[in-house]
Amino acid sequence: SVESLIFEKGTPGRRAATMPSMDVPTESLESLIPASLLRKEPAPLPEVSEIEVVRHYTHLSQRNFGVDTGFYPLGSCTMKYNPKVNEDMAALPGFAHVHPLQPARTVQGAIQLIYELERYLAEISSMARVTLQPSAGAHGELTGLMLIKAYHQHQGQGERNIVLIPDNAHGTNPASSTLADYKVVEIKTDSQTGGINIEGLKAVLEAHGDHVAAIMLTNPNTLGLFDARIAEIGRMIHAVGGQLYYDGANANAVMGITRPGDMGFDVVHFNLHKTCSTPHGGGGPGAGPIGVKEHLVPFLPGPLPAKNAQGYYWEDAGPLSIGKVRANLGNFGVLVRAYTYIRFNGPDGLRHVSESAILNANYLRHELAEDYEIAYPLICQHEFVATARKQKEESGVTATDIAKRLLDFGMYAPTVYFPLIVPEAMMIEPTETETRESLDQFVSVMHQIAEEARTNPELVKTAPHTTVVGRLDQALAARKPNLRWQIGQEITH
Amino acid sequence: SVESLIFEKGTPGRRAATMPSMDVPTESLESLIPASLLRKEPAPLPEVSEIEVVRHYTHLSQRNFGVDTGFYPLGSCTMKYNPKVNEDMAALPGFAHVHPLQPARTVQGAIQLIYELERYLAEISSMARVTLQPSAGAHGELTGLMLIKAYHQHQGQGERNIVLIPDNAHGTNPASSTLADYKVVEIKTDSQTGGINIEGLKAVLEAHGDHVAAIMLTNPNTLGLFDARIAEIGRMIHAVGGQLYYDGANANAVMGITRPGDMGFDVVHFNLHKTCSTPHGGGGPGAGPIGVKEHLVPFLPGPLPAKNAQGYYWEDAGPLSIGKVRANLGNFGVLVRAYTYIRFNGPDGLRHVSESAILNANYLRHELAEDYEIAYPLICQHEFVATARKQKEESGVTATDIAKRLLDFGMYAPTVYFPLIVPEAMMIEPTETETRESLDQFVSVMHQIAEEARTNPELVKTAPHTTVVGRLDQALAARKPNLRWQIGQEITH
Amino acid sequence: MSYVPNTQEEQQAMLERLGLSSLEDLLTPVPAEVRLPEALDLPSALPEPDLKRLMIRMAAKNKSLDTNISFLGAGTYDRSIPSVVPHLQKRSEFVTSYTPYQPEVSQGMLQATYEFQTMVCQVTGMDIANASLYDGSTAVVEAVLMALGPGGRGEIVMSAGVDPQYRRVLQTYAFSRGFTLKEVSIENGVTSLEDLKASVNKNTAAVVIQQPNFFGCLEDMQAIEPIAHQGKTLFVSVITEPASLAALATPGMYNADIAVGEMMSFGNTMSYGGPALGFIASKQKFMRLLPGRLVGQTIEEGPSKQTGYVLTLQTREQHIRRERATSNICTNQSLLAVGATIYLAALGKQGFRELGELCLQKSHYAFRQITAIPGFTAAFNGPFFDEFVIKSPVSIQKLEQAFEQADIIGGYPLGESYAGMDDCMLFCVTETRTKEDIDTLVNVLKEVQA
Amino acid sequence: MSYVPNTQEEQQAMLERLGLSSLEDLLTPVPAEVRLPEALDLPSALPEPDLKRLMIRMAAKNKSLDTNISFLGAGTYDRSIPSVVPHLQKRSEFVTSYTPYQPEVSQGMLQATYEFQTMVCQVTGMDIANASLYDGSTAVVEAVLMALGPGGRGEIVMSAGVDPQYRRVLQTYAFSRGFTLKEVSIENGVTSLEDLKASVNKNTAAVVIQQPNFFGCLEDMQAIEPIAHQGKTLFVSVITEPASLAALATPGMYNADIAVGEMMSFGNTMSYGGPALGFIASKQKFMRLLPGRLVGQTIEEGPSKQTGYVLTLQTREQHIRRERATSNICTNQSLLAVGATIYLAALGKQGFRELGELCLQKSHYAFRQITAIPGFTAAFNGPFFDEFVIKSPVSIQKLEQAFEQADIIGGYPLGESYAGMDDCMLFCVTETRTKEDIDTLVNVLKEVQA
Repeated sequence: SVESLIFEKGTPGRRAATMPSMDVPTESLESLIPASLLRKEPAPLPEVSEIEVVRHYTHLSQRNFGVDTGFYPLGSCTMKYNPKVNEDMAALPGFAHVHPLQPARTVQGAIQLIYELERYLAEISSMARVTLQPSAGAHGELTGLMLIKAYHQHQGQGERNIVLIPDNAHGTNPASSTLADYKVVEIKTDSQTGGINIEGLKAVLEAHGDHVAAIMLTNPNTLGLFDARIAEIGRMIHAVGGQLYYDGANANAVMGITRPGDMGFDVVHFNLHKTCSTPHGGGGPGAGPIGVKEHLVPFLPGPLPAKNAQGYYWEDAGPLSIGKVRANLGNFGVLVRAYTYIRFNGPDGLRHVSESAILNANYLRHELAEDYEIAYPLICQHEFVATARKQKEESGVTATDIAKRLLDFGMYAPTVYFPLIVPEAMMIEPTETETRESLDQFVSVMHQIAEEARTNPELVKTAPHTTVVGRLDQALAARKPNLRWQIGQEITH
Repeated sequence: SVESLIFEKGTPGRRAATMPSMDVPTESLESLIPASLLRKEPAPLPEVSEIEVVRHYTHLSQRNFGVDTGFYPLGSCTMKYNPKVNEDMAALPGFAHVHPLQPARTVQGAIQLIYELERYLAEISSMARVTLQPSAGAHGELTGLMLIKAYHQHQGQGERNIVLIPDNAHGTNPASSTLADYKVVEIKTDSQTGGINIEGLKAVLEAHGDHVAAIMLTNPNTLGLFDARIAEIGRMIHAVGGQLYYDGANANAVMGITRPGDMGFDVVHFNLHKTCSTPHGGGGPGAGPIGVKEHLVPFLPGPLPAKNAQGYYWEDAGPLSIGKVRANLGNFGVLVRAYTYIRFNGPDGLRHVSESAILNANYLRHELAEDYEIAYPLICQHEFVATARKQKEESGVTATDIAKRLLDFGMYAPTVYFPLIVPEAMMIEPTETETRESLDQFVSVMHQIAEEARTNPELVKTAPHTTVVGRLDQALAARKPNLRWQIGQEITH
Repeated sequence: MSYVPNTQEEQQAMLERLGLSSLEDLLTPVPAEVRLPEALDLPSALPEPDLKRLMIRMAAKNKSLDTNISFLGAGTYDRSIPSVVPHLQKRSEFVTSYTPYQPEVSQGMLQATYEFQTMVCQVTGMDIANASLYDGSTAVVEAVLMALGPGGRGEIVMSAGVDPQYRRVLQTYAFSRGFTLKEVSIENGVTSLEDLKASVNKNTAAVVIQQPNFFGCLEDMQAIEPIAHQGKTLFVSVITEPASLAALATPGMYNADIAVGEMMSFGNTMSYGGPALGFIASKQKFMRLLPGRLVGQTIEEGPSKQTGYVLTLQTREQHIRRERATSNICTNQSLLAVGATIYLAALGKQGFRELGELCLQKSHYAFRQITAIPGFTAAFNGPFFDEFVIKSPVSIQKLEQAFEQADIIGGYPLGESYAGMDDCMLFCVTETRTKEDIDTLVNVLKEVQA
Repeated sequence: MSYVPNTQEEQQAMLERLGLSSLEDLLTPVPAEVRLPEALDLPSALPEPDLKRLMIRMAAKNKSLDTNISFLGAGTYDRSIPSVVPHLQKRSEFVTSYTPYQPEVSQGMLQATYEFQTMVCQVTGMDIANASLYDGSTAVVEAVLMALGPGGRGEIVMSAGVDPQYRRVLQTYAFSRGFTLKEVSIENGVTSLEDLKASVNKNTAAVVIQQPNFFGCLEDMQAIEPIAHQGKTLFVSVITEPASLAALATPGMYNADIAVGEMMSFGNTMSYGGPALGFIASKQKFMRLLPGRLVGQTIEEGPSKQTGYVLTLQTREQHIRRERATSNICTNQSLLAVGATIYLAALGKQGFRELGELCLQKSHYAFRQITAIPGFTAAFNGPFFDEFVIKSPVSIQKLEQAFEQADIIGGYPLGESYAGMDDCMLFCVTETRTKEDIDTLVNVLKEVQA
């Protein structure tokens, strides 16, 4: 079924919202602004009534799947339950209706929250200080690389222009490196351990050691495996003068168990929408705070929150600061949710989160192993990578087909074809907030799909069958991009 | 598909909500309360986690159809759009978080709202005063009848024990009359005009005139027809000493056009959830204020809002008052919504509501007439009664079948088999908030169903086909009532 | 302004389809003699933003419990509501639907109501329950009407410990329905067993006792039950503070025939007292006498026989039986019942038990602290749940002034409803009050006294 | 406390399936040398009700615009948001979903984003737009990077009238990316055309001008455009106050190549400045250079060929192209884009026009009233939209004290960002300010002066 666009609804003259009354004496528009600076025609926005707006976006919501709808095992995205209390706290007028440029004495509660959250994140990651300014994980990565660049330059090591990145890393890592004007050198994965191939790393360091600015790692990595040699790797990088950057996307596995700072990392970013369960909002907003060790603190973007006898205030950055990475102070609404989450859980609760996330992942890994090849059949952390290699070989059923078939059972799909180094990858992250029953149901559906792949592969290859639309023509979308509605454009029902 | 019950989910030991901390020194339970007064076992409530609660009730909501979902032409129920701003106003802490027994000086805003709303409703209905105490329309009816009873008794006419009710009246009218200890005498509908059969009324009045306490009418009536002889009827009833009660369920047709008080009525109830668009909540809450002419004011339930130089206060009822009809002051949360609605619309807006409701109803009546027999093919007011008589005769397709088939097209059904005097009745009330497009879509679906009834009646008789469950066994439900879940009870998937 | 979507042009086009030329043409059935000649005398329309501003200011004139500490109960209770409850209850599919006449597209509301009926049974210990009633007071009325039967005549014996507002409401119905109401006196805060024995006779249709009663005191329901059950009399238990069911013996345990009361505080806001959430539960044998709506479980007619939910036993209802219905109830309190259902699911077995303990412990701490202040004494010495009566050495008016200055909403002044209790205040301490709140109250009382 | 549903017993049973005996057994891959030996040093867990109490108190320490009258803009705007917007935007199916990788079950988010892209085009007059960027400042960065191209070298010419925070952010990126930033000076509140002419040369990749600029003044974009378009330079228009697009000539009209800016105020709360809603729109020809996500319309593969929406042109994106991506953006601001979409749908063509008029008329009324007070003068004499700079005869500090006492949040003190403007304040008057609000401000200013 198709829901027509809001632009195709309504008729000229209809309207929904009423505007505030014009309660001041008015003057003619032309007397206020020269005609040449004025818009000639009103923006051609929709002309719809309130009930049409309500039904339209209610229908769109009904055509969307969220964590509240069902199981969402999207690997590396940590689609855990988003507590409703966090939403209520972010909506409090004292948090939601304050302006970022208000004098500090009128926003003491807001600065206090940021001040305390910084300290909590520093403790969780074992870092000296944390900036809450970056807007998302990738923005944090870039900020972290800028800090590293500023640090090296200040050390007189401006020639360091290489960032080392494992072949299984998140795509943002190399993209952020490029944006920070670094050259990316890929490090291979060890096919036995799933960790860094130490020999390969050694070779790279021998060849380029004095040009290495940093290595970007996530640990556990995107295979869901904890690299046990992390301390050794850290020492190797530090030995050649490089910095260690921790991609926090997988931090849901480590809270209270191990800390990036203790592993040897110099910089870490958080994905608060993942680890601290601020909702993903269909693709954002997130927040990507950056924690750093003491030697990088002078380079942090400013201002940073501070406190004295008079109360909380913003302290301007010093002369070595890289400067601001966005306007204002960060995604405060997201930070309120993260603060609430940390205070609700406390230290024991956060550790229990990570342990339970690990247990749920291992349980699924164990229960799925009969039907699907597991990329690395080892104890995993918060996620693991299963594959459709067997299915593809036997019946041509691919990871995509399995993903689509899952949708028919009211479940979202794993992340597929990632990490790139695993053919037919299905990266599965159940998170700690799933019940055993929902895990068992997933196992049973995956078992059924494996059966179908054997006995009726067409059923799987043509899935989904129960969704509002079937598989969509991605090639057409890219070949003849249609990125906006235009008057006269027709849609096919 | 079936959603299992909340009782069938979870496992022992699971929990969702956390309770406030026990921050006071405690003593043993037995030292506070004798053991014989204590509960022996905890209530066997569900043991479920927060994510299970969220997904369960989210799923239940997805299995429910509301006005926000689509067209809801349920006759006599006025399923118009429920403005979101009304919800926000009712949720303001100053309205939502006040206790009904707070001293008047601490709730000045609340009493002011009630005071002003009373005056607005009095103006809309042309009544002297209005009590906002009754909780729903039927509760208002009963209150109104109690007022009439107290009035007659005070007049020394305690022997008046009959209430006259048209055969097309809402079922609550006779039920309320019984509850008020009145005998019901039915008045026939005039088959030409759809109004009261005046000759029949005359005969009843001649036979029982001095025992008539009141007549209960709705005008326009449940056929959607305005009884043009209402003034005459009023004079006839008043002449024998009876009172006129106006059932306000259909008041969405009259705002700013005509007023019950001006038609001759002595008592009127409002259904704020209908006329003033406070949402129906799946069956409530509503609110059923009662307006009365001057001579009935002394009998109103108390307290009533009043105002003096010090501010607003509650005035106790006088000695003739019937007393309270419920605890506290009425469904205040509903009243806030109604107040907001009236202030938003203003006098012109309210009249436009009624006129537009009438237009939409007549438009549908006109467009459906080709396919369906209309019970009274006259200009209607806010609703009208179509029938499936033709379809039943030709192919055995009934009003129920048509109602069920409509569900397949994402529309709710009309009220069927009511009023009782029209065989195969389908009572249709589109309300003013439907767009022409949604009316046209309904017409087109009804046309298609009429076609199907001719060409493929089985399709209609076995509808619905696309809903989460098919037709349910009502007979079984009544024969072997299962009104609650018990441990061990199984459900069929 | 209005929420009418169609423009004037569209309305004109629709009129043309009808062969008419103006909206006025549709009003011809309304004769001139009853037409309103001018516009309604109401304030002009306000755009949404202006209206919000006005309403926000009006709401701000009320002292809300967000900024004041309340010790007021007396039938309406401020409860800690988990955030999940309103998030789910306010889903528009619930809010904007009506009575589920078409079950195939109303399974959500029907199933939630079936769960509500079950939970009412689980917390009261009764066999069956209905889908809701207006409020606690009208629930008492409905219980009494069940006991009286179709004739509606007879005598009702009711304790003076029942909420005074409830008694006033029952009095109103007694007048219009023609039954008699006999009140049983209070002794040391509880129903006098002697007076009760003396009041019950062969004309008694029901004995109505509130637990805890209006003074917060616990009635000895086990001792009352055999007295109430003389002859064909029904024993009706009234519960205004539903949290008490978490700790106290249930109506089911003390063999009540009908349990009624108020559950608004389970998941719903106080909203100045309404909408409320009346409940009624009974023994199985009264099933066909129960007023209001009932939801039942059944299966599909078709071959797949899936489970589903429907409104059932509708032959008791007004829209079928008209003047022979068991009650006149149509619209009830469905959305509040959904709120209570989600609330009880969220608390669950363990949280609900804790609710009872918190109310008990916090109120008893407050009781000990207040009665330790010289001059403030307990009016009664029996056990209580979360409300208790304190005799004040200073006037209640003076107390209220001190409370107002301290942003405290004090207890209920009993002098308003009971003769001879002008120096008594009914304090309520639920799970929402912290030790800090209680200590603040105690300090204010100490200062007033000083 | 945590939101983990499974009980200890269940976890034990799951461990047994794995052949393990404790959770600790799952941590064996983490070597002892990096293990945290004790618990994290964080405050203990708080139950939800206690936590709410704490948070409500913390929030109450902020002076919110619910209880204060604000004249503060400077890049962040307090807007009147119709009630429908949050009701729909906060539907949990939107809130709890992620980037729509599986379009078949994500049509809602995809279609809403496609509608957002269209609306951005409709209000800016540009050809195409993306699905959102972090905020206005990073949107400027992305525009500049588009102009610089893959090499990332070159010179950017930017007016000093661009928001000082945005300029600071661009400076940060300039350092790390290695491009040069040249600032153009201000003359009577607007970009100096002479200086601009002098600044643009063959190395200039882009000219960046804000409209209205940070002082609220309107730039003569028609005069700037030919200067900006010398050689292969791109003309980038920055809009921080999106309501201005309702009244002013659009970037499309004055031939901008890229329009970027901030749309947070369209349907979303200020939330102390974030999350914000950056947008980017451009001419068609830059389609494959646009950063971030794009949603496109397509049809089903199968025979029914229904219309649907997908993420498209993903070959520009990091998760496919890694180090060769057009940007590193992954998570963006989708939910805010949904809010803006619903907001613009609710205002519609007519409401949006009125928004522009209200801001214009109200700000000009305030301007006339303030400049009529002896001593308070306009800093510049050109046209403005809804912000203007006033020179104060008394110190800004004294003004701020007076405002605080009157529960007013005053304008932005320009001395913080511009040398020589210590006596200047930037006032903002949007549609949310009433005549009463403005008159209150004027009275405070009169009293300060007296």
